[in-house]
Amino acid sequence: MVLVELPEWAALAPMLLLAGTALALFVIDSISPRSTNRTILAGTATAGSLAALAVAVWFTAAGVGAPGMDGFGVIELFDGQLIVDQMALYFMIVVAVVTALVSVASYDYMEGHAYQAEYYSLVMLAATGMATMAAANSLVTIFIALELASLPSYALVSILKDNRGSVEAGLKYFLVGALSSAIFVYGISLVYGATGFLQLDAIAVELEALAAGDGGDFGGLLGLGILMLIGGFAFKTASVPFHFWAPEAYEGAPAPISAFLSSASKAAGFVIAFRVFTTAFPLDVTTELIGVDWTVAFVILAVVTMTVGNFAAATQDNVKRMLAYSSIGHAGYALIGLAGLGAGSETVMGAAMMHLLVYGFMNTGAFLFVGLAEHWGVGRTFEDYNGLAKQAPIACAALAVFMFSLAGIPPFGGFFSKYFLFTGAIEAGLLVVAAALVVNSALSLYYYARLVKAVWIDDPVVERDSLSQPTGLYAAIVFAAVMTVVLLPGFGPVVDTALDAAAVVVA
Amino acid sequence: MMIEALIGVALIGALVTFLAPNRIAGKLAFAISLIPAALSLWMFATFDGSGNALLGGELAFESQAEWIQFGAYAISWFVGLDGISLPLVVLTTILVSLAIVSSWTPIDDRESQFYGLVLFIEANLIGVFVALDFFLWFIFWEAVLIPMYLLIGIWGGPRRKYAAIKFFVYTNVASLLMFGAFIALVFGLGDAVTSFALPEITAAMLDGGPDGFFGVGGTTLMSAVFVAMFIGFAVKVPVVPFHTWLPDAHVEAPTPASVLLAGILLKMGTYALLRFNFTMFPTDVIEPFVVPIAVIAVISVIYGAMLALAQTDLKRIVAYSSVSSMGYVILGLIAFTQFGVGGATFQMVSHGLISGLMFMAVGVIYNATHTRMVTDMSGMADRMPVAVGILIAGAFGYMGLPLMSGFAAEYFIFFGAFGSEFLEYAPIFTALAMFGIVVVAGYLLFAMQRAVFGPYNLETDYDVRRAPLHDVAPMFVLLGLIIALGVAPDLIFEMITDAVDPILEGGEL
Amino acid sequence: MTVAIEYYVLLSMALFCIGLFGILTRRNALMFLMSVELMLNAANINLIAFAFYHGNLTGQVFGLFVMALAAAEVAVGLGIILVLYRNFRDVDVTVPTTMRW
Amino acid sequence: MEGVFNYAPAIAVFPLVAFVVALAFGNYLPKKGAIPGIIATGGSLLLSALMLAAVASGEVYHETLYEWAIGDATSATDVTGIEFTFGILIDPLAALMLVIVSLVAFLVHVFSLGYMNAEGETGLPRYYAGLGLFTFSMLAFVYADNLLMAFMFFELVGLCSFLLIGFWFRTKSAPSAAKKAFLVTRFGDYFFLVGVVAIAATFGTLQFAGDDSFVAAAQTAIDDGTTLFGFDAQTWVTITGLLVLGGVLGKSAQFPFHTWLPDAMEGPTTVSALIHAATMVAAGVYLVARMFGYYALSPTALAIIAFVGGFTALFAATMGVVKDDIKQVLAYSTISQYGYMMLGLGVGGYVAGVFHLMNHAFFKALLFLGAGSVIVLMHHEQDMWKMGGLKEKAPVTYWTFLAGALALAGIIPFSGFWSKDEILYDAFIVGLEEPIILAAYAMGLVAVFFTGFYTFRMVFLTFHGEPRSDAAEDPHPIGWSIKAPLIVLGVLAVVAGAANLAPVYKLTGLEFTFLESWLDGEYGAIEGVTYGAYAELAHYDSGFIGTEETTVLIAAGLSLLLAFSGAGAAWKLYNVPEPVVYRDRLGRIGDVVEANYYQDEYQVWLAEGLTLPLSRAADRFDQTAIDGAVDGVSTASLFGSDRMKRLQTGIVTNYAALIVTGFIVLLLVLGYAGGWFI
Repeated sequence: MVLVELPEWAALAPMLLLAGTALALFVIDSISPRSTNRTILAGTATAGSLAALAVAVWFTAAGVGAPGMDGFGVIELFDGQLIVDQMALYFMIVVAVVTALVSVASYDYMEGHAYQAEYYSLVMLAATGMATMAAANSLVTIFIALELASLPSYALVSILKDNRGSVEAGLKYFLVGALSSAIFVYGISLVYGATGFLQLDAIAVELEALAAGDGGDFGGLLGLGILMLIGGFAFKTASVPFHFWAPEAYEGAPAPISAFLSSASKAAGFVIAFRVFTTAFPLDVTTELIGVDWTVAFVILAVVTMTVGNFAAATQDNVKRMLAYSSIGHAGYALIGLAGLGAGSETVMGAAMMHLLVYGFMNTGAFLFVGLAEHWGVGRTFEDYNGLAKQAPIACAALAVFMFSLAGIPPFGGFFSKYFLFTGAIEAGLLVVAAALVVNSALSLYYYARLVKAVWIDDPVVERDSLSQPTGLYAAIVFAAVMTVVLLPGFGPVVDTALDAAAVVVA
Repeated sequence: MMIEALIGVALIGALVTFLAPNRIAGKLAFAISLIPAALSLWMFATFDGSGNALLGGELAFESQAEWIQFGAYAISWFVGLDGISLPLVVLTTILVSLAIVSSWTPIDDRESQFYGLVLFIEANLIGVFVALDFFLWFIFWEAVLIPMYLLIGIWGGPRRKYAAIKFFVYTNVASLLMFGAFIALVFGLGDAVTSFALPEITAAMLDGGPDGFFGVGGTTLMSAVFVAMFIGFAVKVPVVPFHTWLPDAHVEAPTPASVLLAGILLKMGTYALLRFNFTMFPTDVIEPFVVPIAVIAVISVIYGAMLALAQTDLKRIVAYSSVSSMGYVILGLIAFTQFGVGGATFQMVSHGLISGLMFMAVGVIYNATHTRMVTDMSGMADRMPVAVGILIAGAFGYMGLPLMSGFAAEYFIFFGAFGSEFLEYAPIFTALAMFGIVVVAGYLLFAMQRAVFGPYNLETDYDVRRAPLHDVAPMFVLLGLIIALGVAPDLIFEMITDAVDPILEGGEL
Repeated sequence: MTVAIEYYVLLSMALFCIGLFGILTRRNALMFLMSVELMLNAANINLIAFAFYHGNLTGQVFGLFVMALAAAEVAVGLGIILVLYRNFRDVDVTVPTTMRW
Repeated sequence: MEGVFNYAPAIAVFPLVAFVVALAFGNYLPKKGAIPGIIATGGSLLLSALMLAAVASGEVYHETLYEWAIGDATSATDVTGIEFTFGILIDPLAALMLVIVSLVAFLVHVFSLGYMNAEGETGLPRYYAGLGLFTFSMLAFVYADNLLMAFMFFELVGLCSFLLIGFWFRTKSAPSAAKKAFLVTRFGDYFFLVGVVAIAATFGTLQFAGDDSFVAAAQTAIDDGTTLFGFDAQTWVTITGLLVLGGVLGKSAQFPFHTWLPDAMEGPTTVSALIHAATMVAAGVYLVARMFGYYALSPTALAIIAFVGGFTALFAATMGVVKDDIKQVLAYSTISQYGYMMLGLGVGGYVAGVFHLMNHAFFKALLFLGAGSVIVLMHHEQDMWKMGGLKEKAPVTYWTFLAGALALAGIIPFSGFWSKDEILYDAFIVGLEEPIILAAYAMGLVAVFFTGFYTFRMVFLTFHGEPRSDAAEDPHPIGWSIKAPLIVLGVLAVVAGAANLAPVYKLTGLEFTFLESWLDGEYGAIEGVTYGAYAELAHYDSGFIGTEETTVLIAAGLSLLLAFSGAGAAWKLYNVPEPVVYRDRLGRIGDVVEANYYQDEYQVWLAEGLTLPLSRAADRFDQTAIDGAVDGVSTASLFGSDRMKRLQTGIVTNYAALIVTGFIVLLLVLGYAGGWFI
């Protein structure tokens, strides 16, 4: 295979492509400052993310990171600071897909805005950060990648500088983010204190040594450190109690950015959580050291998060805010992937990974629809959306697909991933979690159906002129919808990939 | 590949119609729907299956393909037909075609979307009846709800939004319960099964069942799952006290949606009860619940009929009467005899035809009068003799007039239930349930007397004319089918009993 | 003479708590930022102390990274506070409440 | 003659074809569907007559023609497998009834030409279609060879009755009457259907005749002392028999299901003649006769039949006395007469019951058609107080009507006398041993007086005296199509009694008992369904006063005496030029009778005063309690949601505080579990 001849660092190609695209955008910006040539800017960003996507898919298909006969093994770079395995590639795919969708959609959404080049380059930078998070294998790289993803995000959220909502959202996001990263870093320092290492594998080795020895004096310290790490992940994944930024940030940010944050950023948050907890803190030795099973924390978080998210979403009036809360709810679902690790089976984590992929399409699509509505200028509440289907049946059909898929109803992709989470929870013996999943799914039907009701069933409150059909937004939305549908019959490969990826990490 | 063609035509047709211009959507959808109808009739004619699909019977038009392997259990595309499902598939295709024709008059807004959804629902309904893999089945089962939700919500009556969301959430919650229970059951079976193929699961269930799960013993697990699934399906059927979504949904739904809702969607519930609860579970699991279920069945029959008696909205009357009729089906199923279960299946088809006819007839009257309240009109027979004539015929069919399919169905059920050894006090339960035939006559005749007879009067001041041909033609077709099945129930009853017999034998293992 | 590691940890924890206290009580965005800086530095104290304790340099290097990132964070933060002031004529973090519930 | 039975299905199919033709093409046909109807019923009559002749030549026909549904079901008597079939059973009883039905149907069709077509009614295709369908159903019912088939056509007959009573659907009263008729009979049919199901489930067969009939199976079960459904066989046969009897009481308008029949007079008079007098109402009684072997196994059931019959005979007759509407009088007399038949069958007088059934069919059809003729004469006026003096103006109507009246009143030697007397005689001799039968007999006997009274009250008020209205002064002319049927029936009313002159035989030994021989299978019959077989099964003790001859004389004398006194009383009161209303002299009793003993009131109360409020209460319960619970879940969830979202206060400092709180809670939980604080 061709790949054999490539140098090892080439395994990072998806990430590098994203970074390169960001730099290219800076170059374009410096050649032609204040450029508003949307075609070039959005085109570059899209091309870059698609290239990253293509490479990641190619690598996955070629077996990069897959152990065994056909694979090329897990590639470790820079002394294990970065790692490229199937999970890394999987999440790079998720990030790249979402980035591509967001870039395409922004073509129309950002029409007439200043600072377009900055916008796209910030998106690409954040994407780079997220891709790096997927590959990060040390607490150092994790923290840096996390910040690389976060800092552009803060700026992106508040990029509508004259929009009070956007600014307020940026502020809240930033403040909560700063607090969380402080807690996260402090957690890192404690873990470092307890073990003396920051590289994940090394931490695991040290922990095993400690457990085999007298156990060390730092049980509590380590425990607190782990808990603080969880806080950092919880922030990134918008899980309770670090979710408070999410409703406002998603509501206030430009819709494509909301899509970006709620899908890609969340996925990236999960990948580091998966990696850290599977690699650095093997369940048995950690339990021995800190006296408590860390999955308990995730069980609690999962249940509380999905409940808070779904309940709060049920009575929202603002569509974007409803989606924001639903995003919190979905974070709760994905947390099952960690909560269920106690059973020692990779399936539940694989299920969470699948969910994040499907979620990447359906949730991005949903937020992009909101973007479309903002583009049309129809308003933000459910009422404002009333009767949109009369003027834009295709987009609204896509929205219906997203909503039902988010609700986990067949025949859409969201059904399968949710089901796999459900079985995963049951297999892991987490009946409470499974029950909470069911109850929350039932509740979520109500508010998702409510949005479908608004666009399809209700009559418009005010008369509207005919609505435009912006190419970029439409293309992104329709593509996301098609993928959401196709992921039902075509779920087989996703299952295989995700399970393989999870198996490697968990093993 | 026949089944794939059946579903595929409907799905592609749905997409094509959705994108077609409103002007031609109705005719186009009808033309497309004729293809599955013809196909299914051809399948009916060439049907060569035998036995029960879940109990190792010879399947007709079987096809199977791997799909997803997750955890210990494979999910596959697995479809096939037996004597129970084929009549229901034919019912579906025919009723959909007729429902489309009956929509030409009332639907005058967003036609292409409407007909697209109708075809989409057809694809899924067929899927429900042909799927033999639990997952595949569940996907179709749930996918039915979405188009129906929209059909009710968009083209429905004044309270359509409430009705639609109630229907959607209520039935979905029930599905979740059922789904969760079934998954628990499969997990409880452990290594005994390797896939979600229903025949495999059935075999494992009858061959000892689950060992237990989460510290719950096998028998307890089965009982719990049985109850949970019963409730899940009971909502769909619906059975008292889970029926309250039905009248709302029916009343608000546009005529064709009501036709499909009553005609086929309710049958999904009873079909599932038959396929799951009464085929998979060994009799000793069912035994403790026999009398309670029979009580529920009798209550459904009588209480549903009483509720119908109190209504003045024609559609509401028919809606509650569906609750009542479905009670018979439950009684037939729980009787666990050839005539009971076979009659219940027969009743599914029969009630599909009759309630479809009734809703169409009520719809035609509504098209002309813009009211369904029996208090608002009288003497409609004067202005719409043909439509009213068919309404009366349908009403008598509903009452179980001999030589119409309703009688055959009810008679089979009563006969099967009366001599049931499985059900204690069977004669008493049967006799009580049979009293429904008096009440049904009561409320239908009261409504007829007020609405269609007497001196002509209409509160809504519309100019009532004879219904156009395409409004009454579908009803004639239905009436013909109803009479055909009433005169010659063996057209399908033979096929049904062939598939039912293994259940009764399997249950005696 | 070496100071026992526990004291460093206590110091850093105290610093952390002071920073946290600041976040909870201060309404001025700049004070908020400063408090975050305090918390980050608490982590830095830990890192350096433990680096010394464990005898490797990882912690110290990471401390440098943290400082750099803290600076970057402040830069972004200040930018946001600037637009905040432009929009709300105030740097009180409790003022922007247009979005809630 | 044997080949003739191959055409037996055509007897029923002809009218069915007429139904289809009338419905589909009636509007385009010259007489709007009458012609096909007449041809079809004529054909049926002809074929029925052939059947009669074939049976007379000693042949019978019992053939299963069509399998409706077959299946495996083990009956309580361990018969495996069951077949629900359509078959034809033509034995003496069925052949006789076929002729009666097709004859009356044919005559009514002809009569309709004058009554409906000539009067310019609209909707005639519907009318003729209804008649056709009715004739089809009734004929199929008559020669049904099993109980299920009988039930099915029994029900269809009810449907036709509904459709035809409600023929004038634009009025308020006709649809109401139609509904009532169907509902009340349906109520009876409910029991019937339970009975059918029970018998099928018990014996695994529903055949009327033959070795595999349920009658034979029941006898075997009783002989073997089998326990069926927790009862001994005898009791179970009684229970099932009584269940079937429910349908009989409904259709034959016996107490307490008689209330629909007077209302049914809202239909065209021809319909009343055909359906509500001569044939459909007879279906109930016919059914008892058809499965008499089964009832014969249960003395209890027979006694109940007899008592109900006797009671109804009297009960209805008293109500007939006070009616002013000519059709109402006839309606109550119909109820009363069917009471007699029930009485006859109940006391084991199988021949007497069937005999009266036959006679009644003729004379009551005659009376109704006569009444129809009168109504045409009177320009659709039905109140007898507005008639009078029609005797001279319409001699054909008068004389035929009079023949019918004499038969109805049971005046010797008209047909009604012979059959009614035979019934009373049979009841009398059994009653001498069985007190309860004696009571039934007594009621039947008293009813004779009332019968005579109301019959002649009707005759006198209608035809005698002075005309009391303009219409009566100047009656509408009537055509041949009305007169011809009247004449045919009039002749039959006079002579039909000759079929079975039982008293003559008993007194003189002259063999004038053709019907008894006929039913006893002397010409041809199926084993087990003959009078002789029944007589063996039903062991009633009978007694005589003195010798048999004296008993016959006493019985006949008594009934004749009462009939004459009734007629005489009517003569005295009403055969005057200007009769007056005597109602007021009856006082409270009159009010009660006038109100039909409040039978309608309590039944209406059952429907509208009890069931309807109950259903409304159920509806309210459904809306509030059950649906309320459903909505309550949703309300509670949304309330919870509303609380939940208040967490998000919008103030970022609160968020920080909440984050820290949440974090600390988590820390405490885990720390406590992990023992970090120790």
